[in-house]
Amino acid sequence: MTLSMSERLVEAVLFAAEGPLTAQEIARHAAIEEGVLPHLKALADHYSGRGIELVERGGRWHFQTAPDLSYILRREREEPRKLSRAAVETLAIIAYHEPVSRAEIEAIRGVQVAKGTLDVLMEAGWVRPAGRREVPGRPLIYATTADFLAHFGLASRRDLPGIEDLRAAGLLDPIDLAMESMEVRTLFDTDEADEGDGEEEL
Amino acid sequence: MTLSMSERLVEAVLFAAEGPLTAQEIARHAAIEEGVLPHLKALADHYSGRGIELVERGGRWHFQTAPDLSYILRREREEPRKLSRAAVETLAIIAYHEPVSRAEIEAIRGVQVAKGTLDVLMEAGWVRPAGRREVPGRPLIYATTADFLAHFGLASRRDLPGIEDLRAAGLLDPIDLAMESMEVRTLFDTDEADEGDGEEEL
Amino acid sequence: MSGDVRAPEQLEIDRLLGDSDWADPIRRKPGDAVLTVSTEGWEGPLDLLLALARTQKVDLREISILALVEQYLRFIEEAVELRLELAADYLVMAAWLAYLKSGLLLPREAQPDPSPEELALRLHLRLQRLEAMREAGARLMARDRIGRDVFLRPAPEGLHRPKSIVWQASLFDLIQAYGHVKARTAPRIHIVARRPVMTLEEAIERVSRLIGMKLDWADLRSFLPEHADPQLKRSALASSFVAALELAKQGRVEIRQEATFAPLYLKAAGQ
Repeated sequence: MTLSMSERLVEAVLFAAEGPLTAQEIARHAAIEEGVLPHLKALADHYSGRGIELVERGGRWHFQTAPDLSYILRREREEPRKLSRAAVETLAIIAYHEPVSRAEIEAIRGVQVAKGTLDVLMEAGWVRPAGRREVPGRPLIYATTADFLAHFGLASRRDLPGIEDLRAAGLLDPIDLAMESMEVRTLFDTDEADEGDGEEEL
Repeated sequence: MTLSMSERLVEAVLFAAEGPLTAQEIARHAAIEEGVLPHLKALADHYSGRGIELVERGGRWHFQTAPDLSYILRREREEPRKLSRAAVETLAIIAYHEPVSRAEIEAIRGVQVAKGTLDVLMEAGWVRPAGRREVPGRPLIYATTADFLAHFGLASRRDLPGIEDLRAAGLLDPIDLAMESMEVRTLFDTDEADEGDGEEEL
Repeated sequence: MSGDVRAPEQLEIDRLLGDSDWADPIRRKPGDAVLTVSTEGWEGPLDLLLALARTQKVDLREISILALVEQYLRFIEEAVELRLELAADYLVMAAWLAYLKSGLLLPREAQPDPSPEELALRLHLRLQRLEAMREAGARLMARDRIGRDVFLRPAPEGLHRPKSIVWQASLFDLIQAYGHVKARTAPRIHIVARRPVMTLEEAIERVSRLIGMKLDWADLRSFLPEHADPQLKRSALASSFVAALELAKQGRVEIRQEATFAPLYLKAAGQ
């Protein structure tokens, strides 16, 4: 297959880049005036089924080795450090509910977010502070990053495993909302704090 | 062109390699029994005239950017430079407490701030002089810029995590204190009151 | 997450419960070494409840809350019998579940507000949500991850940049640096992270000491430390309640209650 000069440039830019690039960044580095999206699509097609593939993750493009070769390539390499169960759950909660405050994460997990959990996720570059919730106390809210999408091979958050099913099942809604939609009479308009009541009755 | 499994593996191994590899090394990494030279030749042919080429130099193989496109690559002196620790700390203090004078930054850091540090931050376009404090000596005061917010992905300075958020994320744990104490530094009379004031403003 | 691979903690539950109602249990032989049951295997009561719910081996949507409550209460009871130190939140959850259970067993017209069905449903929803996120996390970790399944070029040449010098720093670098400055310069205040808790041992010791000084029936609440902060009071109430049950079982105290939810009265046995 013969590539046009623009395609060659796009290919070379992506090859030499230090990280994933947006279409705009590619166009700027390659000094291409026209849109690069057609070139990116042509290249992605061209690489499909090869040892290397061109992928889009969160609006940014990069080359990586084909996933089906992992069993060979993984040998002789160290496994990346394993995340703790708390960190995995916290990351999942942020990804599926973002943006989400610490209190909301805690309400789902039923335990406090341990010091160091958010720290680890932010240091990995997967989670970032994403502003504050405009409610009393203005709690900080967290969201995932483009690096998170790249690392886990997600083109966008819509690709999060099972997110559509979870949404349809109402499992991403706060409990109060779920209770209302079930048309159960809610006498206490408070949240989880309800549970505390029981023990006073002893 | 459809690649065989062996060709795909050779391609992926070369792509993910830390440096040029001999045919023997490639065969070992790709777990291929037969000779890999035919595969290397086929791949080199395939890449000829593309944005990337596969070349042999002294018996070792590697991918490189096509020579006619090498102008897109970074020249040596353009290495992106990491901000020094002193500069990151100074920038953080300005962001959290702005507008602040140099003396105030030093009081908060507990360490002297070199003139060059502020120059670097201004050169990067993240910090600007923001007038003078109307106190004796009329010291220059500094604030962050719109570029600063853009670079760090912040909608406003109010989106910076507060002290409580930092504590909860484990970022106030004095983990690195042992390391810090080994650093030679000039200790100033730290006026704790300064810090308090600054925080209130956030 | 699902399937038949049984986590060590689940085997522990089976061993602990020793009952065929839930799952093929591993029966404890008499004279077995001391059981290693602790709540450390779980991240709080909700986590333990979810592990127990799984032993019902049905879809989480179909679990019996009443059975789950009984499982939990038995677990706590066993742990207490083994004189294990239980964190206060486990006892608080036990107290709440005991309340829920009594509500669920009450005739319909006598049910308090909010209705026990509503409370049970809330618990159910919480468990579903935790389970959903746990599964989502597992599926996320199983994806083709960079550095584990797919690989990037380790040392790319880097691209020519429009500006001659580009300074690099991330938001994390920035807030971490600020954290360092604050940790370095802030006055050192060491806060003991442990919440004020009255352990079961302390409660047993306290209740059995005080019971000897009371001549007549005394409210359980009169055994609590008077000037304790609210957090410790909550813990002390829960622990003292369990301590009272334990002492009653040993025949050292008698317990009396006029009506459901009425105050609990204690008296030294045989007085």
